[in-house]
This record gives sequence, C-alpha cells and structure tokens, in this order.
Amino acid sequence: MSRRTTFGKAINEAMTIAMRQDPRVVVCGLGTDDPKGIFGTTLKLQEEFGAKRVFDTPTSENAMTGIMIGAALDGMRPVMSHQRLDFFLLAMDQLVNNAAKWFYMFGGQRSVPVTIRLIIGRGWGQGPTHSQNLQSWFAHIPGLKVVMPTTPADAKGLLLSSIFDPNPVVFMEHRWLHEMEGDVPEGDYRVPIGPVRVANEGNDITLVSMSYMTVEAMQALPVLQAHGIHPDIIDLSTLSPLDWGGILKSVRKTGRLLVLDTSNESFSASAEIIARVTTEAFGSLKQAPRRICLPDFPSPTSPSLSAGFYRRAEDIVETVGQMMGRTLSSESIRLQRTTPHDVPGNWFKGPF
Amino acid sequence: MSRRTTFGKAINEAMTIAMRQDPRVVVCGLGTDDPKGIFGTTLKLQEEFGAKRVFDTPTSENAMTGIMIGAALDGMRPVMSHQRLDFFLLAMDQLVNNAAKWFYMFGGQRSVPVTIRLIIGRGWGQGPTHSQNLQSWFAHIPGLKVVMPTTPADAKGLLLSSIFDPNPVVFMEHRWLHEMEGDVPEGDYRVPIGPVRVANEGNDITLVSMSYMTVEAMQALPVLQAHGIHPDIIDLSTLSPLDWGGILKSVRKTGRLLVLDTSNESFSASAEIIARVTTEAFGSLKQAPRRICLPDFPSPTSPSLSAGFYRRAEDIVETVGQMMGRTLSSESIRLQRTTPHDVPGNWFKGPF
Amino acid sequence: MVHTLESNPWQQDHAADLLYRMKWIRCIEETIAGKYGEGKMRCPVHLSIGQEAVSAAVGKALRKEDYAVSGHRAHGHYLGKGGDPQAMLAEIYGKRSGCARGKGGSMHLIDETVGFKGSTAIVGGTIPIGVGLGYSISCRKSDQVSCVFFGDGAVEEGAFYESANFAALHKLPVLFLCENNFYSVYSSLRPRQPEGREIYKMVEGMGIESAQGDGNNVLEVFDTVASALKDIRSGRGPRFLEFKTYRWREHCGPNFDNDIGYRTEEEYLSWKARDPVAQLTSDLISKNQLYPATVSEMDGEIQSQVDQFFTFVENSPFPDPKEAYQDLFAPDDFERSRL
Amino acid sequence: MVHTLESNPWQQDHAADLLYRMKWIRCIEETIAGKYGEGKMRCPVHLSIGQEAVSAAVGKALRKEDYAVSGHRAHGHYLGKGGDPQAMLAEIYGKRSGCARGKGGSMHLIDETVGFKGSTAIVGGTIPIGVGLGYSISCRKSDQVSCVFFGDGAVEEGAFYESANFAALHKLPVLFLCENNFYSVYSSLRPRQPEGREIYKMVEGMGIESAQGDGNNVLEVFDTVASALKDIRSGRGPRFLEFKTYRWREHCGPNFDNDIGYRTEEEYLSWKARDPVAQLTSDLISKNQLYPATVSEMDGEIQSQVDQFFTFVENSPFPDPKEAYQDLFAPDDFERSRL
Ligand SMILES: Cc1ncc(C[n+]2csc(CCOP(=O)(O)OP(=O)(O)O)c2C)c(N)n1
Ligand SMILES: Cc1ncc(C[n+]2csc(CCOP(=O)(O)OP(=O)(O)O)c2C)c(N)n1
Ligand SMILES: [Mg+2]
Ligand SMILES: [Mg+2]
Repeated sequence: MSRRTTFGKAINEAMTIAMRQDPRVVVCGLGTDDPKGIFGTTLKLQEEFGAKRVFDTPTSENAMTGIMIGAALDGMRPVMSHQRLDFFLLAMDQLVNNAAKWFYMFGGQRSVPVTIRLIIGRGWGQGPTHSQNLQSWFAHIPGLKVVMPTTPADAKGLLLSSIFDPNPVVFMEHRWLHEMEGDVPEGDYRVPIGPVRVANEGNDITLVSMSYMTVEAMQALPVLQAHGIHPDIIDLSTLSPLDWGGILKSVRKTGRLLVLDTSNESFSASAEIIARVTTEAFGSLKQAPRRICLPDFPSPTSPSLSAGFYRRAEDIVETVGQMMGRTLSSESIRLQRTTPHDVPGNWFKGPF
Repeated sequence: MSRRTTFGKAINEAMTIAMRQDPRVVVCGLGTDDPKGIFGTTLKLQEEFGAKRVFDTPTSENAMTGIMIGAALDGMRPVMSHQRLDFFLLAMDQLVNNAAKWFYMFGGQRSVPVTIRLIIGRGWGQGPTHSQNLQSWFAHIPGLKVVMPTTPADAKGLLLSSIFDPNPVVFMEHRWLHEMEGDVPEGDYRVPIGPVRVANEGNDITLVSMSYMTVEAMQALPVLQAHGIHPDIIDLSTLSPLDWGGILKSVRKTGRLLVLDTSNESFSASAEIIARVTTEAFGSLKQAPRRICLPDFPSPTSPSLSAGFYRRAEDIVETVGQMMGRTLSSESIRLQRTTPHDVPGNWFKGPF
Repeated sequence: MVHTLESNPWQQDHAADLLYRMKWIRCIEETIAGKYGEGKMRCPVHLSIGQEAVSAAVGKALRKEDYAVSGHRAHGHYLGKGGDPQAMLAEIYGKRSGCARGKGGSMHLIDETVGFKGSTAIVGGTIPIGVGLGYSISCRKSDQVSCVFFGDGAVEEGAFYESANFAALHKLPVLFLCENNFYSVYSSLRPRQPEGREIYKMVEGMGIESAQGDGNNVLEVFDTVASALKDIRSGRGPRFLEFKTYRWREHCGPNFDNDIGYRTEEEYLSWKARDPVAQLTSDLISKNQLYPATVSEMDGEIQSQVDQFFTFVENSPFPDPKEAYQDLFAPDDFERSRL
Repeated sequence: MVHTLESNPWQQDHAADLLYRMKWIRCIEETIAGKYGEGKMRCPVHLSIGQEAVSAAVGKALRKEDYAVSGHRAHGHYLGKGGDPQAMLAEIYGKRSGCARGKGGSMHLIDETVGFKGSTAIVGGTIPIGVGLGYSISCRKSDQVSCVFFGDGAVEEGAFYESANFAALHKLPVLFLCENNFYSVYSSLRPRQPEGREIYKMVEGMGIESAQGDGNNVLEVFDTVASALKDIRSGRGPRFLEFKTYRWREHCGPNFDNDIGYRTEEEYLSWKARDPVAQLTSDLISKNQLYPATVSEMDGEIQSQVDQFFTFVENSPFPDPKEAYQDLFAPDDFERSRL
C-alpha cells in the first residue's frame, strides 16, 4: 500500500519505523527536537522515543561525528542530521579518517553503521556557505556509501536501507525536495543502496542526473517528448558505490550522454560519469558527452546574481536539442514557472 | 644560473628568498623549527628570521588555518606546512568556507594570500591515514589554486609564485620527491601558476600526469622510446586553474590519452581530465582514454599488501603498450629497481 | 546630508552618545523587520534587536583602526563599529552598492574603512580569523586590538577553544566578546553545555583573563570593555568578556516566535522589561541628564536618516548578472603584467 | 604454553602484578627497538618505553569488559588492557595474523576480546570515539567505563574540547587519561600551551572533575585511577586524569635522540632516574616485599615468552596481496541475502 506524501515526511517516517524496529537506532543533530524539527523531518521522534535516543547536540560538528562513530562501534545505529552540508566541513577528519576507514583499517572486524544526513541549500540568498554540493568529495573516499534520493519513495526506502546498512552512509537531501510529493509505500519499505533509478525510458539520449536536477530533467521531459525526443533519464539515487552497469547499458543503447550535476562543474561527480562511460563505452558514443553543472564559482547571494547561476529544465532542453542537432524552444517551461527563481515553490517562505 | 639541488632544498630556498624579500611572509606549522625541519624544508629559517616569523604551532589544524587566514587578511603572506595532508582534513571548514570564498563573497575586496603546504605520504607502512591524495577535493573548490610540482625547479618557482600570489594556494608535495635532484635556477625564480609543464614531447600518445606519477612516467619513457613510442608527457604542476589549452593541444596531436593520478581512481582528478578532453576534443580521440590510479581502497600498511597497491612505471609501459596495440615488456624497469617497493630510494630510512 | 555614527549630534555626551548608537542600530533593524515581509530582502537575516547595548558600547570603546569580525548576527556589530548603513542595507537587498556587492547578503558584512573585517555564516568561523588579525597586529607592533564577536553557541566549537589557546599562548591583542543570549537557534543551553558551568570561568581556565557582565546595561558594558581594551593595548594579552543578553525576535527572520514552544512569553517579557534602550533612557531622564524632548528629537533624527537609507537602497541598481562570474581570484603578478 | 597478562604467576600480589605488567610492556617494546633496525617492521612505531606505569596501572584497574581507545603511541595501552601481544607484533610485522590483518600497522591496534576498541594515527581522533562508546554504554545502562588515552599534544585539538563538553553535559562514563610527557614530536609545551597553565585545571573548568598525578609511580596511578573509576561507575560522570611522565626514546622509531637538540641529555637522565620499573623494584625489594631473585625470575619468564612471540610472528605468513582489496565494506542485507 502506498499513499502520497512529501519527501520530508517520508524521511520522518523512515526514522520512525527504524526506531520502532531497532532500539539501537538513535537520532541526533542540531535542532533535532526543536519546534521546526529539521524541516519537519525529525518532528515527534523525541515524543515517541525519548530524550536518550533523540537529542539535540552542542554546536560541535567534528566531535559529534566521532561520538556517533564511537556509538556505532558499540553496535548502535546513529542517524545524524546537519541542516546544511556546509557545516559538516568541520567533521571531515572524523568522516574520512575514522568512519570511512575503520572497517578496512582494522581488517574487517568492526564496521560503522552511521548515517549522516546532509541538507543541501539553495535559493533565498543562501549564499556561498549555505549551498554547497560536495557529493564528489564523499564519493571519492573509499569506504563511504553516498546516497542522494530524488523521490519521496526513494528518500524513505534508501534512508531505511542506510540506517540498517552496516557501513557509513552519507545521505544527501536537497532542500528543494522536502516539500515535493510522491507515492510512498507504507511500512518497512527498503530500496537497495546501489542500483540507479530509471526515471524515464527512451532510446535517443541518456540523461544521467542526481537529486534536484532530476526534478528539472522531469520538467524538461514533456517538452522533449513533444519534439519526439525520448530520453533515458537515470537518477543516481546512489552515487557510491555506483551502478555502472545501469548507466553503461543505457549509453550503449542511446549513444549519447548528458550528465546533470548539482555542483560546480570542475572535478565534480559529472566528470567521473563521463570519464567512466568514455573509457568503458567509447565505441558506443555517437558524439561527445556533455554536462550541465553549476559554474565554477561560489553561489552568490543577490537574487539578481543567482538568477542565472542555477541550471534548469530550460538549459536541459536546449542542450539536448543541440546534441540532437535540433533547435528546441524552452519557452513553455519558462511560462509555466509561477514562482521566483530563488524559491522551490510557493510553500517556501524562507529563510532557510 | 642554476645548479643541482633537491626538491626539499628547493622548497627551503624558496621560503628563504620570499622571507628575505618581504617581511610579511611568515612560516608556521607543526615542527617548523624542530631539528628535522619538516623533512629539511624549514631548516635554518627561524635562525635567520626569528621566532615571530617562523614558528611551531599547537596541534590545532583547524584554528591555525583560520588564524593564518586572518593574518593574510591583514596583509601578511603566511606559509603553513602540514607533514601529512591527512591531518589537514581537520581544517576543511576554514579552507573551503573562508579561504576559498573570502575574495568572492565579499565582492572582490580582500584576498587571502595564504599558502598551505601539504605533504602526501607513501610507503614504509604509512597506512590508511598517512597517505591520502585529495587533490581532486581541492581542485573542485572554486577559489583555490592547487599546485603539485614534480621537479625541484618547479617546486622552487611555484612555491615563490604561490607565496606571492594574492590568493589561497594549496601546495602539494609528494614525500617521495623531497630527495630527488634537479637543476634549479638561483635567486628569485618564479614559475607561473597555471601552465602545464611538458616533460617530454612526442606524437604518439599523451600522458597527463601529476606529482610523483610523473617520475614514474619518466622512468617508463626510455622503455617506450626503445620501442619506438614517443609520448607527450604533460606534468600537471598546476591542477587548478588548469591549463586546458596545453592538454587539448597535445591530445589533438596524438589522439590518445592516458592519465596518471596519484589518488584512488573513482571521482579523482583523472576523471576531470578525461571528461574535459572528451567533451572538448572528442573528434580527435582515436580510442578510449585510459587512466592509471590507485584502486578504490585505503592504502594498506603491510608491505605485502602495499606492494601491488601502487602503480608504477611498469604499469605505464604495459598500458601504453595495450593502447598502441603492442605487447611491451617492462622487465628492464623491474630489473633496474634497487630499492624495496615501499621506499623511494636508499636514502629513505623511515619512518615518515 | 546624512551623518555617520561618529558625527552624531550627541557624541560629546557619553551616555547620550551610547543611547544614540543603540537607537541607531535598533531603528535600522526594526525597519528591516517591518519591511522584510515585502519579499525584497531575499536572504536570511538574523536581527539583534534587544542586544544593542553590546554592539553600541563595544563599537564606541573600540578605535576606528581596531579590527572587528563577527558571525551570522552581525548587523549590530557592523553598525556599532561605524559600518556604512547604506552599504549594509544594500547588501541585504542584494544591490550592487552592497558592502559585498551583493555576493554575500546579511551574513557577510564588511567595511574595511572602519576596521570591520568581515562577518560570516559558519558558527565560530571567524573566531580564528580575529585571532589571526591579532597575530598580524602583534607582528606590526601596533597597539590596535582585534575584537571577535560571537555567541554562546559558537563557544561549543573546537575552533573557539583552539583559537583561545593560541591567543593566550602568544598574548595576542584580542578581545573575545561573547554575547550569551541563552539560545542557539531554538536550543536553550541545556542540551548544549553542562549545567552550572559559566562560560567565562571555563575560559579563565584556558589561560585568558575573563569577566562576565550584564549585556543590557550599556554603561557597564562600556566600562568593562574599555578597561579590558586598556589591558590588551598595554600588551597584557587577550581578554574574554561574556555579556548576558537576549534576542527578542526569532532566530532568523523578522517575527516574534515565543509561541512556537522553545521559550516562553514570560521569559521574553522579563527581558523586554530590561530593554537596554528603555533602561538607559529612563535612567537618564530620571537623573535629569536627558530631556524627554531630546529623546524624541533623537528618534526623529534617526528615523529620518534611516528612511533615507532605505529609499536610496531600494532605488539602487542590482548587480549585472555577469558579476556572478567575477572576482573569484585576485589578479596575480602574471595577470597584472599582462594588463 | 604462554600465559596472558591476566594469568601471570604474580597476579595475586598487587604490587608484583603491576611490576609484571610494566615489565611485560617494557620487554616487548625493548625487543621491538632491538629488532627494528632489521627492517622487517616496515611501519612507523611509537614506543612508550619509560611510560609503562600508566599503561600497566590503568590496564589493571579497568575491567576486561571496559573499553579503551588510544592514539599513535598505543602499544602500552593495548598490552596493559590485555591485548594479544602476538597479534600486535604480527600487525607491526605486517603479517596476516596481525590484529588488523596487516591493514593498519603499529598505529592501528585492536583487540575487541579485551575491550580494546582501537587506536588510530590522527592525533585526538579517537577522543570522540571513546566518548561515543561512553554514550552507548550509558544507553545500555551498563556499568562499563570507556577509557580514552591521549597525550598532552592531543589536548590542543578542538576535538578534545568538544568531546569533553559532551561527556560532561551527558555525565558519560568516560575516563579521560592524559599522559603528559611534555613533548609532541620534537616540540616542548612552550610553543603549544600557555606557560603555567595546568591541563587538568583547564579541564576542571570545562566541568569535569580532574586530578593530576605522578605518572611514573605505578601504585599511585593505580589508586588514583581506581578511585576515579569507582566514581564513574557510580554514575557521577566523566573524570579527567593527567599523569606526568616521559618517553625515553625518539618520538617515532627505536633510537635515542637526546643529541639532536630538542631536549637535553640531562632532562632524559633525570627522568630515567625515575624509571617506573626500577623505582617499584627497588621500593619493593627495600621493603622486603620482593626478592631480587623473583625479579630475575620475572624477567626471564617474560623474556622467554616475548622471544616466543617474535619467533612465532616472524614465521607467520604475510597476507595475500589480494587481501588489499577486501573488507572495504561490511556486507549489507542485500548482499547477505544474495550469499
Ligand atoms: C558550523 C555551523 N553549525 C551550525 C550552524 C547553524 N546555525 C546558524 S546560527 C546558529 C546559532 C548559533 O548560536 P549562538 O552562537 O549563540 O549565536 P546567536 O544566534 O544566539 O546570536 C546555528 C547553530 C552554522 N551556521 N554553522
Ligand atoms: C591531526 C594530527 N596532527 C599532527 C599529527 C602528527 N603527530 C603524530 S604524533 C604527534 C604528537 C602528539 O603528541 P602527544 O599527544 O603529546 O603524544 P605523544 O607523542 O607525546 O605520546 C603529532 C603531532 C597527527 N598524527 N595528527
Ligand atoms: Mg546565542
Ligand atoms: Mg606528549
């Protein structure tokens, strides 16, 4: 049985189910038990599970990460939340030197079942240090699993799998997804970490996309279809370990690759997708792969500067058109937009 | 005028020259003034320039980075050294959220002329947390310059340019280079940050390499030449901003690309090289690009595990052979090696 | 035209000057709060309404050439230090005349002409920066001071501790200025710091002379700060001051939020009763050091200036979208030589 | 065959047992030092020779089910806690029978069967880990204690401070055990910490009951630790203990390095005169609690065991090179269901 709910509520549901099922699951992070409950995702958890298992923390990102790793080494399954990925830069030592390596560097004896939720900011003047997308960093580290769901169902199913995965999982939530709705199965629904999600099937071009960019790709889809272009849209709900089979199969079919990345272009995850596809399926490529990413600049704050900074469905339509040798108009998408460029929807009242 | 000296001494020379020239240059980091002087690179500096400008620090990587950023904002030109890159993971917040962004996020008013020396470990059982190569992380961050010299001359010339660059520079030194000798010009010799170094000119294949891997490439060179294969060897002495022109020119000439990276393969800098070349020079490529990197595992400690872990000249010869449709023997290289696999040379007595 | 904080008509009268400075900050922030709902200030804003005493007193006690850095809640610190109000407001509105040219928004204020070296959005992120400024000052052997503003939450970051250690070790001319407003976002001190532990006492243990004071008593704050600055300037190393105070409105944004459950209306009212502006006003009036009419004059004078600021800023141009792709790097020697 | 630390023949005699434990650690490390030059232990080793009192006493005072974590200089802590010596030596030799199967080397020791949960190579990196173990213990409402070993240098990391705050806040069953040996690599305390500031006093200010002691007096260390553990077990929160001691040999490696200039031969000799092993031995002999012959017997017994360990380990197989590519991830449910 499934019903419609939002991405944020699906996350809340996943944690609730996990905590009911396993007393070793604990949830912490700044604001976990406050009235806003991390964009609604942690609401009611403390009421149901008590202050020992659901708790607010000091503003000590680095040690708190290590502390939860320590708890995980004793068999607990902590879920930590950071309202912005950017704050978590303080904890890279614990993540990379301890969490990612513990199982390997102690010879496979003791793994670290910790899940770290990182929220990626965008819009409403979040600016340079509240909107970074560092998925390529995490994916570069052997020993970390990196998950980036786009749909509410994946958010729930992958979070449950992450919590019960014996390894450290970096679970990345784009802030613009929290209020998006979708069908979400009830109960202990798990989506395996690994396989890509095929969001649309087609034969003409492969769009490999991730997180919020997949929403933009789905907005581009009807326009492309209207022009008779049928893309495979592959959503990288798991970025690491990556399901290369799923991507290669698609590119071998379509011969064309366009990668959509939420981060700054250079040295981004998109580079790995293109590099791997090129080294492994060079002969299948009909033309040069392309990518749509953010420019190599920090995100500016002023709405007049951020307006052109983010890439959207319009850009996807135009680029696909170029790749297919067609001039496609994205006018219809532009006309459909009813909200300013710097908010995800009219529900968003700022400030974060 | 130039004379032969080592990479480590060239670094020491660069700092000495910079400090003589500009009283705003200061040098700090753990062990800066101790008897070992960070593998010899900081020896004698405190004697000449005093304890206010050359100093040891508390084991506080994060704040020390911020403190030197603060000093740089007041016009100083600090050079910080970390005996291992891995320790610097504690300071990602200051590097990424402050140093990299300050000039941009305050509208181009005040730049951060700080140079951060990071030493990459390898061999003698350095193990998982003393031998990481995170250049792709730094290169992904807009606002950072990333420099990785291979030759003693570049070490000197690029360090002087880094110190006097108005922007933050991450200066990466592979530990296996410190005792390597080369011709180094005297005096205030500067090498611009940016242009690649062409280490060998040839027409058959483009090897894009970085740091210590270029040493391995140069060891492979005579064997390749003996088989009539003449590679372009392009040393990425600057990884960011990257001299794409230099790489593309070469690939357009040779049609073949092999990237040599010191890091774990997935989501590494090698991916960006292949991705960018493929997107921009697809038509010139005669075959799929390839890369030689570390496997996607932390570095193991035991010599029996590390023996096969690192990629060397032999692997380069074999891969180039495969790309050229030839079976090349790397026997001669293997026979030439007079030191165990886990030390850079007989001068290396461990432990770091 | 408009005059700056330093040239206000009451500057010769110490207490009235402090009152003016507090009102200056209050009026600007109240006007922001009033207009935020228009949706033209499209970035997070953290108002310091209720906490103006510290900003006003520290700003006055510091010299113009002294440095200051701050965090997300920096309007008061910036304005108190003499920062250009129009440039701040323009920044919040995302205009090209913003102090950071629209790149940074409310959480990234800078006015180097008055020594305000920058505020940033990562909690605790500028504490080491401020200590580094102190290190640089000490290299130059100047008698400037570097003042670092931060909150009770920032104290929990390791960066604070590491910075305090370095400042104490090198006896740097740094004033650590902690505004303890009892909350970090919606979290009281309870889930963050051990009960009964006083922040200033802990810092004393780190090797920095420390004191605590009433952050809503502007005259007291001024005296405490002035005396600490004297010590610092005389080469006696850093000082740490903790002032207890209270933010009136929500953590981020223009509204009141005492109803949402993390704190009580009573608590808020008890602090509102100790409004630093009202307290000083009634104090001065009761002592006949100030006429009620003067207060009105002051209010009118400030409001009319502030209105002019807003009018100017609202009519200022936005940056060209292309400017998003400028100023990533300062030009290096090679680039300069090519120009 | 060989017996473990817990089954040593002198275990019934408290002082002799402590002596045995110190000698056990000393003998193993001296043998490492003697053989390191052979080039078969191909990883950095940080010897704790001179510092055995703390390892021996804490190891004895802790229960087997208590946890311990440590850093780069962990041989003593691991052995003191009862860690398998062969597995440690095999790890240093890079053998498959190593406690981390050759993946980690000297700086990555683990023996979960005796509660030694791991030591790592990043200074301060396991301090939060140890506090997290304490948090987990408190969730289970067990009366275990988590002991965190670290040095005077690690105290400078923000991670230490943040961890101390959390442990104090939640009154976690954590013993912070700081061995202050006055050096971090070749750096004395002078360029690292303010003069005259005592570490344990600073930590007291953070809200953790703290004490300082002579780290070379094994009986005193034992008593201090035992009493702290009692407090901790009774739910009175974490304790911080600082023991002053001295490492005899170079920071990393088997040699003496008093000649290279960062410390003096005199300083070393003054500490050598306070050798914890020799002190206790002569103390016990002078009080007739121990016969000189027993000491020789002990030495002989230990040396012969240690020799056996080395022989075994040197003859143990190396891991297969393929094992470098194993154990990156523990199998998840989906993988397990496929098996
Ligand atoms: C490293 C980091 N963690 C978390 C946040 C989210 N955050 C923004 S403001 C704030 C509150 C900080 O409290 P305090 O230092 O007391 O300042 P106040 O808001 O009370 O002025 C927090 C936690 C952040 N910006 N940076
Ligand atoms: C984060 C980090 N910084 C620096 C180092 C280098 N390092 C290795 S051991 C050590 C000394 C630490 O001193 P202390 O904590 O007193 O321990 P001791 O060596 O005296 O036992 C240092 C600085 C490291 N391993 N990790
Ligand atoms: Mg606060
Ligand atoms: Mg020490």
